[in-house]
Amino acid sequence: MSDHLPVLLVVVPLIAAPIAALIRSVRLSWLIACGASWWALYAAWGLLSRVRGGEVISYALGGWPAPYGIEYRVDAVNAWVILIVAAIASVATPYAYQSVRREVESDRVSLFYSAWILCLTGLLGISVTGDVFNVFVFLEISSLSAYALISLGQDRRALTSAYQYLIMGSIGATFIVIGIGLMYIMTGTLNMMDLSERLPAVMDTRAIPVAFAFLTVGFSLKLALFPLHLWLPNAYTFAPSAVTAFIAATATKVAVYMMLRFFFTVFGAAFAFDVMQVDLILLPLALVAILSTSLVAIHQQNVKRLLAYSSVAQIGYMILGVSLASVAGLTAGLLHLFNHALMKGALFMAMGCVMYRVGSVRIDAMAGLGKKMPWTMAAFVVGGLSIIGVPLTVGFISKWYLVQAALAAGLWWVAALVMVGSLMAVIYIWRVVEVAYLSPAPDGDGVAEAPLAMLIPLWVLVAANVYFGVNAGLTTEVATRAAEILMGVTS
Amino acid sequence: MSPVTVILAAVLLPVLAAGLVLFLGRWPNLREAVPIATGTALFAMIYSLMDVVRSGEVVRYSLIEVVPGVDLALHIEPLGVLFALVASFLWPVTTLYAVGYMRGHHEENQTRFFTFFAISIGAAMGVAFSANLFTLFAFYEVLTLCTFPLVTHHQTEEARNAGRIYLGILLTTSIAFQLLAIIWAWQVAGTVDFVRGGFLEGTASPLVLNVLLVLFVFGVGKAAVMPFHRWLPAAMVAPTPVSALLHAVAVVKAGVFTVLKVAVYVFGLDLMGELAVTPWLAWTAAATILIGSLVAFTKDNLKARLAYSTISQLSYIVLGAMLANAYGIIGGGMHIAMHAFGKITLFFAAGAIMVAAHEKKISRMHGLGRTMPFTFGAFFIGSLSIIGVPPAGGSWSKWYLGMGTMEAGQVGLLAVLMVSSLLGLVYLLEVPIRAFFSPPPPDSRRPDDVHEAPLPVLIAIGITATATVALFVNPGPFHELMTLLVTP
Amino acid sequence: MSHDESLHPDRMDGSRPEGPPLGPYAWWSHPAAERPRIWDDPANVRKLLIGFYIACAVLVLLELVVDRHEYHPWEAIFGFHAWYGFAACWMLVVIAKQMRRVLMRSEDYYDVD
Amino acid sequence: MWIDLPPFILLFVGGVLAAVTRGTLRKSIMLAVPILGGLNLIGVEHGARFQYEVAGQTLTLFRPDGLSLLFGYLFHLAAFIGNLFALHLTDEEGATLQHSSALLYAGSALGAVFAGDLITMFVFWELLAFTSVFLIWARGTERSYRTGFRYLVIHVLSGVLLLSGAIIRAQETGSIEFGNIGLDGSLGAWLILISFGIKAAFPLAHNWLTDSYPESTATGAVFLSAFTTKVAIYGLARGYAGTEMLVYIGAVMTAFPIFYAVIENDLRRVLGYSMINQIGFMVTGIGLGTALGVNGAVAHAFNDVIFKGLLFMTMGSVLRQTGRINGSDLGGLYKTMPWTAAFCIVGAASISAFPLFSGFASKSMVMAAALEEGHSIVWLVLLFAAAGVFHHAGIKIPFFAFYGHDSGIRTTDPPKNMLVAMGISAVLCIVIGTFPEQTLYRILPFEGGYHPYDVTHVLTQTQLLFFGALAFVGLQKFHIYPAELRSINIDVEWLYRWVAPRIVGGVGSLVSRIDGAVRGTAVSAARRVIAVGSRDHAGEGLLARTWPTGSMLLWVAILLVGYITFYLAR
Repeated sequence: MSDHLPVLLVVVPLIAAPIAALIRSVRLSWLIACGASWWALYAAWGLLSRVRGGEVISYALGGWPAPYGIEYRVDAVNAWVILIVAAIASVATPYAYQSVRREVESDRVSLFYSAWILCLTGLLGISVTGDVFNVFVFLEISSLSAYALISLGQDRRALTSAYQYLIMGSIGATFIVIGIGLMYIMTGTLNMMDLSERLPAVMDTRAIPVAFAFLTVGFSLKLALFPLHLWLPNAYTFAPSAVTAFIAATATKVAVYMMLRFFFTVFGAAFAFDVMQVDLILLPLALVAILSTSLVAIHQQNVKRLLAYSSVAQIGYMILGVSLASVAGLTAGLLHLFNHALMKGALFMAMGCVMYRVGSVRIDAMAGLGKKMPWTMAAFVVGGLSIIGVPLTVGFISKWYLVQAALAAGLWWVAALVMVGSLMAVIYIWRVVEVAYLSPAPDGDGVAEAPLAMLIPLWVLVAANVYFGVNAGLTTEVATRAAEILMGVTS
Repeated sequence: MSPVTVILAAVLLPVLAAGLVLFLGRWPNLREAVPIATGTALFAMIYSLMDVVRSGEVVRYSLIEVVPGVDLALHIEPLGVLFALVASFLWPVTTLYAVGYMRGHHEENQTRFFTFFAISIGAAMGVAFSANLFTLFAFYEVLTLCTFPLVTHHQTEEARNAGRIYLGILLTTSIAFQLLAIIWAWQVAGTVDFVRGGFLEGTASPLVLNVLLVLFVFGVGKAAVMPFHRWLPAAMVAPTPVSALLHAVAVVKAGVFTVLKVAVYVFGLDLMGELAVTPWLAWTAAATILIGSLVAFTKDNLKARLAYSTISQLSYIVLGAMLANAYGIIGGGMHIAMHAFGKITLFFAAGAIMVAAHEKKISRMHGLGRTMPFTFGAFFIGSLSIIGVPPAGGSWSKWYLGMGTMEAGQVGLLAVLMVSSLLGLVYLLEVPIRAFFSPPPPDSRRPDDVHEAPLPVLIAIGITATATVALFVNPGPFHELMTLLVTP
Repeated sequence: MSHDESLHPDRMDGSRPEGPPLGPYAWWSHPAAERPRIWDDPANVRKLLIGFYIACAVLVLLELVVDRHEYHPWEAIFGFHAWYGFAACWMLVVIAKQMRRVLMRSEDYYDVD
Repeated sequence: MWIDLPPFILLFVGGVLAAVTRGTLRKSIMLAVPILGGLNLIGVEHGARFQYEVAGQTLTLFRPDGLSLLFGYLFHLAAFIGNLFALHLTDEEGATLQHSSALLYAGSALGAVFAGDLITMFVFWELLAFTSVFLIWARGTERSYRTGFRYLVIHVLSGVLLLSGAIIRAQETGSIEFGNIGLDGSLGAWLILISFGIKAAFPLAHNWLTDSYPESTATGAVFLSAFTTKVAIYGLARGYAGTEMLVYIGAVMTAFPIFYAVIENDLRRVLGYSMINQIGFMVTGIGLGTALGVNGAVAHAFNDVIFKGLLFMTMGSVLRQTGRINGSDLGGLYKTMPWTAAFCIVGAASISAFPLFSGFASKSMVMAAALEEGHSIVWLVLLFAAAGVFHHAGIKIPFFAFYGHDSGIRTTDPPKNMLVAMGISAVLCIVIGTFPEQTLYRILPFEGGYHPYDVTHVLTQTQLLFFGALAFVGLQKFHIYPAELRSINIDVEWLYRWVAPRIVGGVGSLVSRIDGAVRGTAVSAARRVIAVGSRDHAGEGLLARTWPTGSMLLWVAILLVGYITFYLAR
C-alpha cells in the first residue's frame, strides 16, 4: 500500500466527502471526517519518513508515465506541507464537533463535513501533485469548498464575506490558470519537471514574464500577500470557528507552497530572483505586511479579526524568508509555515472555545475569562507568546532562523524590523490577555470552561507549540532539507 | 548529590514547590511552609557547589538540542553560583516576610502569589546556571512573564498600567535588542555557548562588535540602564514582597547578572577593553547612577525612592562590567550580593511600615521611629550598605569598583561612585533619622495601637539586616567566587 | 535640683529679658530678694582692676631685672611681648567689629527658605 | 597589658552593652570600660598585629607604637571623663542613644589610631562620623537634624576621599599600608590629605565644626570635641609630618577663627572657633616635622582634649542649667554656679597657655619649633593667635557667661557627676601644666627634651597674656568692645547653606522645566505618530476597513499591470 500512498492520500478523502454528505447523521459524518483527516496524517507521515532522507517519490497516476499522465511527485518540500495540512486537519476535525454543533444549523452539518473533507482533499491535492494544471483543479476544489464553509458562519456577514472571498479567490485562480496556460502554450507541457526543463529555452519570450507576472499576482492573492489580503480578515472573522482555525492554519500555507514550487522548481530560483528579481517586490511587500497589518491588528476590537490581520503579518514573515532567496531564508520561511500553523491554529481554537461559551469574541467579552475559562485562556496565552516569539515556543524558532537569515544576507535593518513586528505582536496579544486576566468578570453570566472535546485538541496544538519550540530538531531538519531542494543545493 | 543533579534541582525544585503551593492552597500554613523548606534545602544544595567551583571542574549538562548547534543547557561557573546563592538564600527569607506581610495586609489571591513567586525563583535559577545565551534568554523571558502576575497582583487600573510599562519595556528591550544581539552573535560566531574569555573575539568587524555590545547592554532591560529604567518604578504598585523580589533578588539581579555574564563569557574582558564603545557605556552607567540618585531625592513615596535608588545601584554593576578589568568584575559581582541584602532590607522595612502604620510617604513617617525602632534601625543598616560605608557589606563592592575605575584610568568614574555615595547618604538616611528624631506631622492622627509589624516580618528584616553587617565582616563566598571567576 | 518656688519669676514680676525660654533648672531672680555678691560691689571691681594694672607694670619692669633670652631679633625690643599682646588684641577686636558690617545676619537667616 | 586585643573591641562591646542595660549596671559599664581599656594599654608591646584577611585584603587592626599609644591613652581618658560627665542622663534625655553612641564613637576613634592600613583607617573614619552624629541628632530639634545631616555629609565626603585616595594608592603602590605618605604629587596622596584636612577643619573646610558642635547635646559636645579632630591630627602626624604646606595652613587656622570668635554670640560656637585655632597650632607643629614640632603637636592635642573638653563641659553645664548658651542671654552666673565658674577659669587659663596650666607646656613647644625652623612670620602669627585665643576663649567665655552684666538668671551648679568630671579635668590641666616633664612628656612619641619653665618663657608669655587682658579692659572701658548681639555671622557655610540651595533650586526648576518640555514634545510627537498610524490602520481607516469587492479588483488590476510593466521593462 505504501507505494500508492501519494494517491491514496487524496483519494481516500475524496471518496469520504460524498459519503459524509449522504449520511445525514451529524455524528457519523463527523466520524468520517475524522477518519479522513487521520488517514491523511498517517499517509503524510509515511510520505515524509520516506522522503526525509532525500528520496523523491514519483507516482504516475493511473499508470500513465510522467509527461503524458499526471504525476504525483513528493519530495521533502511538499511532504512537509502535506504533513502540516494533515496534522492541523486531524486536530481541527475532532475539535469541530462541539463547535460546529453550536455554530452551524444542524441540518447542514453533514454538508459541512463534506465540504470540510473536500477542502482537505483540495489542499492535499495541491501539495502532492506534480502537474500544474492538476494544481489548478485542486485549488478550485479547496477554494470552492472553503467558500461554502465560510458562508455557513452564524453572522449575516459571513455570506458577503464568502462572496467576496469567492470573487477574489476566483480571480486569483484565474490568474494562475492564465499563467499556466501561457506556459503550456510556450512549452506544451504541464508537468512541473518537464516545464522546468523546457522553460529556459523560451525564457526570452514576452509570454513567460507575463505568465510569471500572472502567477505572482495569483499566488499573492491566494496567500493574502499585502495589499491583496483584503478578502482575508472578513472571511476569517465570520467563518465558523472551526473553519477559521482550519483554514487559517492551512490554506495560506498551501498557497505559499504553490508559490515556492513555481518559483523555485518550475521557473528556477535563478530565473525568478536573478532575472525577474521578484525579491524586489516581495521583500518590501513582506515588510509592509508585517508592519502595517500588525498595526491594524492592534486596533481591532474583534479578536478573530485581530488574529486574521496577525495572520497577514505572519505571512509577511514567510514571504520575507522566501524573498531572501537563500537556504537560510527558505528554511526560515518553511519553518514558519509549520510553526505559524501551530500557533494560529491554537489561537483560533481558543477563540472558538470562547465563542462556544460566551457567544462573542470581542475584546470586551473577554473580561474575567482568565478565571472562568482558565485552560482556554492559558492556551491563548501560550499561543500568543508563540506569536510574539518568546523562547521555548515555536515562534521563537522561526524568528531565530529568520533573523539569522536576514543578518547573513547583510540586511540588519530587516532583522530589526522583524523584531519590531514581534513587539507589535506583544501589543495586540497583550490587549487580550490584559482584559482576560485583569478586568473584573461580569457577574453571574454562568460562563464555564469549554468542553473537554474542544480543550483537548486545543491543548494538543498548544503542546505542539511548546514541544517544537523546545525540540526543533525534526522541524529544522526537514525545513532545511526542503530549502536545499528548492535552492537546488545538495548536501 | 552530583553537581548536575543540583543544578537541575535548582531549576526544578522551585517549580515543584510552586505546584505544591497551588495544591495546598487551602491550608495557608502548610502552603507557606513549602517554599521556606524548599528554599532552605536549595540554599544548602547550591552552597555545596562551592567545591565544584573551587576545583575548577567543568560541569555542563545539556537538556535538549533545540535547533542544531543550540541547546538548552546548564553549567556551573562562579558568577552563576553567586547569583544562585543570593537568590536561594533570600527566597525563603522573603517568603517568611511575605507570610507576615500578605496576612497583615489582608491581601487576596495569596496562593497565586506564592505560586508565581516560586516559579520566578526557578526562572532566576535557570538564568543563573544557563550555559549559553539561548538558555539565558529563555529563562530571562520566563522570568519576565511569570513576574507579571505578581506586579499586577492587585488587578486595579493602576496595576494594569504598571503591568503594561513593565512588560512593554522588558519585552521590547529583550526582543528588539537582546534577541537581535544573540542571533547576531550566533550568526557571526556560530555558537552561543558561554566560554570564559568570550567567543566573539575576531569573529566580526569592530563595528559589528561595538553594535553588539550596545545591543546587549540596552537589551538587558532588567539592568535598568537609562533610558530603559521606567519599568522599575512602575512595578512599585506590586505588594512589597514582590518589590523586594524584583528589586533585590530575582529580576534586577538577573539583568545585571546577564550583563556581567556577557562581559566575561561572550565578549571577554580583553575584547571589551578594545571596543571603542565600552567607555561610553561605562559613562552611560555613570549617568544612570547619578541621575537615578537625583531623581530619588525628589520622591516622597518611599518605595518610589527605593526604586530609583535601585536604578542607580544597578548601574554600579553595569559600570563594573564596562570597566573591562578584573577589579570591575569582582566589584560588580560582589555588588550583586551586597546590594541584594541591603536593598531587600530596605524594602522589607518599607513594607513593614505599610503593614504596621499604613504610611507610604516619607514626610508622613516622622516620629514613627519611636514606635517602630527595630524596623527603622534595620532601614538604617540597609542604607549604610547601599551608601557603601562600614559596617555594611556594600563597602567591599565599592572598594573593588573603585579599584576597577582606577585600573581603567577613569578618575572621573571614581568620582561618580563617591558622589553617588553622598547622594545616597542623604536620600536614604533621611527616612530613619526623620523617623527617630523629628516630631510627627501635626495633622497625623496615628492610632495609638501602631507598633512593630508582625513577627515573621521582623524576623525576616532581622535576618537580612544581620547578613548585611556580617557581609562586611566577612564577605564570605562572594569574594571568593568572584576571584575564582577572574583568575584564569 | 531644688529651686525656690517663691522666687519663680512668674510670681515675682512679669518682666523678663528677651531670649529663649529658660531650661528646667533655672529661674529668674528678683534683685532685691538676694544678698549682694562680691562683684556686685563696684568697689571690689575697682580693687581688682588696680591690682591688675600694677601686675602689668611689674611684668614689664621685670625685664630690666631679668636676663631674657632672645630667640628672635624682635624680642630685643623692650617689652616686645607686652605691646605685641596689647596691639594684637586691640587690633583683633577693632577688625572683628568691622567684620560684623559684612558678616552679621539675623538669627534665623538660614532657617528662612 | 593583660589581654592583647585591639582596644576598639572593648569599647564596642561596651557600646552594645550600654544599649541593652539600664540603671546602675549601665553606669558601672560606662565608667569601667574606659578605665579597663586604658589600663590594659599600659605596657603594651609595640608592633603591628591582628592581621585579618578579608575580601582579598590584609587588614591590620592593631598597630601600637609611640604615636598611636599616646592617642590611645588620651581617648580612653576622654571617654572616661565624657562618660562621667554624661552619667546623669535620663531616658527622657535619650540616655541609651547617647551612651551607646558615645562608647562606639570612642571605640571608632581608637580603631582609627591603631589602624595599620588605609582600609581599616577608612572603616573607622566612617564609623567616627556615623557614631558621633547621633550626639547631634539626640538634641531632637529641627535645627540639629539639619546640622547633623550637614555634618554627616561632610564627614562621609571626607571618608570617600580617603577611600578614593586609598584606592589610588593601592593601585600605584600595590600596598594599603598606612605609613608616612607625604605629598609626592600623586593624586592619591592629595586626596588623603584633603580627607584628613576636612576632618581637621582646615580653612574653608572648617565650618562643619562650628556648625555642628553648638547644636549637639550638652554632654555630646564634650565627646565631639575630643575625638574627631584628634584622629585627623593623628592621621596628619602619621602620614604628612614635615609637609611644609601644613605650616602655613596651620598658621592660617590659628589666626582667622579668632576674629569670628570675637563677634560670635553662641558661646559653644566661640569654643568651636577656638578649637580650630588650637588645631592650627597642632597642624603647624606637624608641618614643621621636627621631633619638637610633632611632639608639640601631639602634646597639644592631648592637652586640648582635656581643656577644651573642660570648657565644653562648663558650657554644657550652663546650657543644661539655664537652657541658654548665647552670650547676650547670659551673665552673672558665678553667683549660683560657683564651681562651674571656677572650672571654667581653669579651662580658660589652660587654653590661653598661662604658666602652670597645661596649654603652656605644649603650645610653647610648637612656637619654639617654628622659631627653630626659621619661620619668623609664622611665629608672629602664632604669637598673635596665642594672644587672641586668650582674648576670646580665656576672657570672653568666662566673662560673658559667669560675670559681666547680670542676666538675672538663677540656677545651681550641675549634678555631682558633672562637677566631678569637670574637677578631674581641671586637676589634670593644672598637674600637666605644672609638671609636664613628669607626666605628659614621658609618653611623647619622639626623643628630645624640652623645658618649658625658664624665666624668659614664663615672663614673655605672662606679659603677652596680661597685656592682652589689658587691651580687653581698655576696650570695655571705652565701649569699643562689640556688644553681644542676637545674631549669626556668615562664614564659608554660606556657600553651601545659602548659595548652593538657591543654585540647586534654580537649576532644578530649569531642568524640570526642560524635562517637562522635552517629555511633552516627545509624548505629543508619539501621539501624532500613533494618530497618523491609527488614521489608516484603525476603525474604518484605509487599511482596516472592509473594502468593496470592486475596489479590491481595481487593486488586483493595478498590481498586475504593475508587475507586468516591471517585468517587461526590465
